[in-house]
Amino acid sequence: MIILLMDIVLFLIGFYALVTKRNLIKKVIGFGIMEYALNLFFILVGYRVEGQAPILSQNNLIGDIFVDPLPQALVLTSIVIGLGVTALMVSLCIRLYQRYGTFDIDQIRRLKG
Amino acid sequence: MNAIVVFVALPLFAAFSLPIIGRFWKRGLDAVSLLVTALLSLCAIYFVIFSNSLPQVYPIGFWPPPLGISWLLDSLSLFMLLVINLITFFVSMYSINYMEQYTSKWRYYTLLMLMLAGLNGVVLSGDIFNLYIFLEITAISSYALVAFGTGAEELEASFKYMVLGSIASAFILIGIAFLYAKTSTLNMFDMASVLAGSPFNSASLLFVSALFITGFGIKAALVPFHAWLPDAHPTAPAPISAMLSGLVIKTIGIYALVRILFNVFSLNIITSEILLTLGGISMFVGVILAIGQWDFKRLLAYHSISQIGYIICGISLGTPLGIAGGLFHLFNHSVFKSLLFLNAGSVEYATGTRDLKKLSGLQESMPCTSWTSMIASLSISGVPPLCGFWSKLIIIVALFQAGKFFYGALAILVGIITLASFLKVQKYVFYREIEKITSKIRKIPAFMCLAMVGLAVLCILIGVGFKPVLNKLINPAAEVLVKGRGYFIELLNTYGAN
Amino acid sequence: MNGMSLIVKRVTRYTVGLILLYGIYIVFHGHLTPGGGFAGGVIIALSFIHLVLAFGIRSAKKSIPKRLISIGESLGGLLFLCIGLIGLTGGFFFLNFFAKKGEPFTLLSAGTIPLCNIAIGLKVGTGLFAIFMALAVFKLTKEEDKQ
Amino acid sequence: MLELYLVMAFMLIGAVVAVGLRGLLSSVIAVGAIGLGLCVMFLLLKAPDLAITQLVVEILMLIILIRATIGRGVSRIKDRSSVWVFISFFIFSAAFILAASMAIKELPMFGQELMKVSKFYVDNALLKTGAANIVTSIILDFRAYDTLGETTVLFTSVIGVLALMRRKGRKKINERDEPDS
Repeated sequence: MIILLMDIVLFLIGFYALVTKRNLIKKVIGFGIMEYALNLFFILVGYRVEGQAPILSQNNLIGDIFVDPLPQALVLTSIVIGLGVTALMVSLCIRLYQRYGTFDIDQIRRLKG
Repeated sequence: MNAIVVFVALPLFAAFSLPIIGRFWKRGLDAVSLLVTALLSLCAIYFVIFSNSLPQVYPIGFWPPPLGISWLLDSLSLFMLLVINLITFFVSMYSINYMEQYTSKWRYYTLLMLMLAGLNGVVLSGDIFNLYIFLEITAISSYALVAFGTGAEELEASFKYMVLGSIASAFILIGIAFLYAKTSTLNMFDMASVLAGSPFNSASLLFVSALFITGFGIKAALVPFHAWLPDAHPTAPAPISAMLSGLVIKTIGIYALVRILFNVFSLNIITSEILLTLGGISMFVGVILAIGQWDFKRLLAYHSISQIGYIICGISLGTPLGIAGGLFHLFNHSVFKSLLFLNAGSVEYATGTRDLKKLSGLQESMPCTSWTSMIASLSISGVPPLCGFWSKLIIIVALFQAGKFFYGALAILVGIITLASFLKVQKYVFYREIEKITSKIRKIPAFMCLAMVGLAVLCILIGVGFKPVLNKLINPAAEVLVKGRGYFIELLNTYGAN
Repeated sequence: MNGMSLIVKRVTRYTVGLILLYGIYIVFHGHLTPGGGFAGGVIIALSFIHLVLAFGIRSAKKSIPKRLISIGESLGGLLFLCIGLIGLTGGFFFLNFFAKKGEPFTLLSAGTIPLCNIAIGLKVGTGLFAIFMALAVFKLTKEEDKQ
Repeated sequence: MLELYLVMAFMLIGAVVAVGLRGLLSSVIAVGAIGLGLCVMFLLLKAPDLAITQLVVEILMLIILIRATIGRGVSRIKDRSSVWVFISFFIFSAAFILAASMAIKELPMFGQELMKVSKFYVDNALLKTGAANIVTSIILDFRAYDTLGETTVLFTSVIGVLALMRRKGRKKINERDEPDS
């Protein structure tokens, strides 16, 4: 319970950086922190006390308690999506820097409203 | 039944092979993408005409619903598939000539095909996490396509879109995490049957609904969350503006939201009221902001917000008539708003500007664009024989029938303002004659004309033959939403593992 | 960027092969041990990035054919999609179509899963390397513009 | 359990540092620290697959971010020190945490997952797919279609990055296309 709330606080820190920071790279960092918090949330949800890692071997066969493997599969996908979005974001930042010579969002505002 | 695979596999196949084809055979790019989209729209039409045993559930990898991912083909998803593939066909035809203005066309076509695959995947998916993944494919390809010209404004608009889009995705994903924690399943049918046991006003369900409304609301650009749309839609290349306004905000915004809220959560009084309010605000604010615009495409973008408001107002009523009106308007709006964006693209292609004050008297020099844009403008403002009229009429009647007189009156008022706004556009672009600028006007190539004429014909056809369209397409789709959660539970019992 | 010092270059010659081998190992043993196509693919990409960082972008551009990278990426995607489509012959999309799954806990088991891992590893490795090269090379051209 | 809280606290501190620091390079490195903390967290929560993936992805991210920052953004950018932004964000986050905690109360207790669908995976994965790693058997057999989507996402972002990094975006209509770099 407490640890889930701590994870949500981590999510909100990332959200804060993404929304309020003026520096483009800081926004990317905020997005990264949000992704971490989301991935962790899935895994925390799937955790079972005394559970084992969901990998079988000859001396660890069916019948023991395992942690939930499904959220792990989802998070694997989610990490990849986060990586893809971040790479695209960084490349946009580099292009914007090349056009405007700064990472400051306030100096980049050309479009109104 | 295996034929459904085509809707996702064919565009993906094209997307993966276009980078290779593009190296050896430049003109082949146009041919391949046109062929793929044409085939897909033929498939969609075939399914609409000959499908008699809907709904169908297709278990991928032969794992029945709660275990694996399953595709769901019912009247609603079939309807969305038809809209998506038809519009993409025309957009792809238009791109053949229009995208000659940009470098490296093969990347454009690859991203377009990926976007198409994403849209089809969202519509077909019966699994909530899978829906999220395909939503991300669509979103990422649209971020890249908005910035395709790599000019300063395009990059800025794309960055803004990207920041808001990733916030939306994060909210949706955290909603999915909460749902998984609560139900321990990802399949939407199974989820509906688990959630049937808990009351609709339990804190977790309300929280998840709020997250989904915010997340999908940003994707659909409902008004408090609309900040990205007026930048992103106008700065993109014209065919992409048409895709974004015509399809993307509807599929990954409205369709996904409505599918989850109606069929998984089953609509309740709270979400219905919230959606109705958001729809009303979007309808009004969008059109008010559109009045003051002098940029052709920006004006159209604000009108998109307003028309999205109409659709949400209709659907959120939850009555069969309201939902049918909303879905019908969704179809019509896809057709005429794509057409309008293509018109704006042609005007920009021919004259090099989209400032309404600088344009004048193009009626003689661009007859094709002028006539098709006339038809589209009349449609969007709801002039009787054309398609926009019928759907707006149905929505307004449904609003009055449900006792929402304020929203009904608002819808009529917004319709009138829309008409005025488009009269302004027609007058400034095509019929005002202050000085002839014919010397610099570039001729519109054949494929662009063909695409615009095709969409205009579609506009008229839907308007004239609205009765069969309603009976064959819209009403069965609306029925799916009216049945609510019970429909998914029934599907689980029919196709489920045990 | 002209690459790093002689010591780094020399050490890189020995380590890069090991890293590449480790990535390939992770890809091939994805169905038995932790890891899999994605993690292995990233490691493969990292081994090439290691090479580029040590020897500099200019010499890397000469020795690594860029055309091969993007073709490899497309091929990885096509391979994975085709594995899904071959499942159709058994009646369903993405059917694990081998009737005999093989002896568990050995390399050749689990039907299509190792094949999928290889496809994903190929795709991820080439794709991420392409991203890195695009970002790094762009910086170089920009500096050239300035001069 | 205590170690979970400790690593979590480390990650929170890292996040505050990363967001709060002025210099770009130092906050990028702080993000790397959070990522490694997350990797340890995955190990503690019995997800070795994710730990490996997170580790290598983190390294790649750091390389990309450092390449993006180095030599750029030398001039410090001051943030809007508006009190209103801070207060409104504070209210928003208080409301969010309150709602989330009410929602979390209705979920199963931490560590007591329901395992409604996953029970089938755990019991039958080896039998039905032959893979010893259950996570792999899920991503490549039970939910292989998800993985197709995942690779497509990566493909999309690769093509997107390549498209954004073109030297020239627009051209004249009859001009020759630049050769693919």
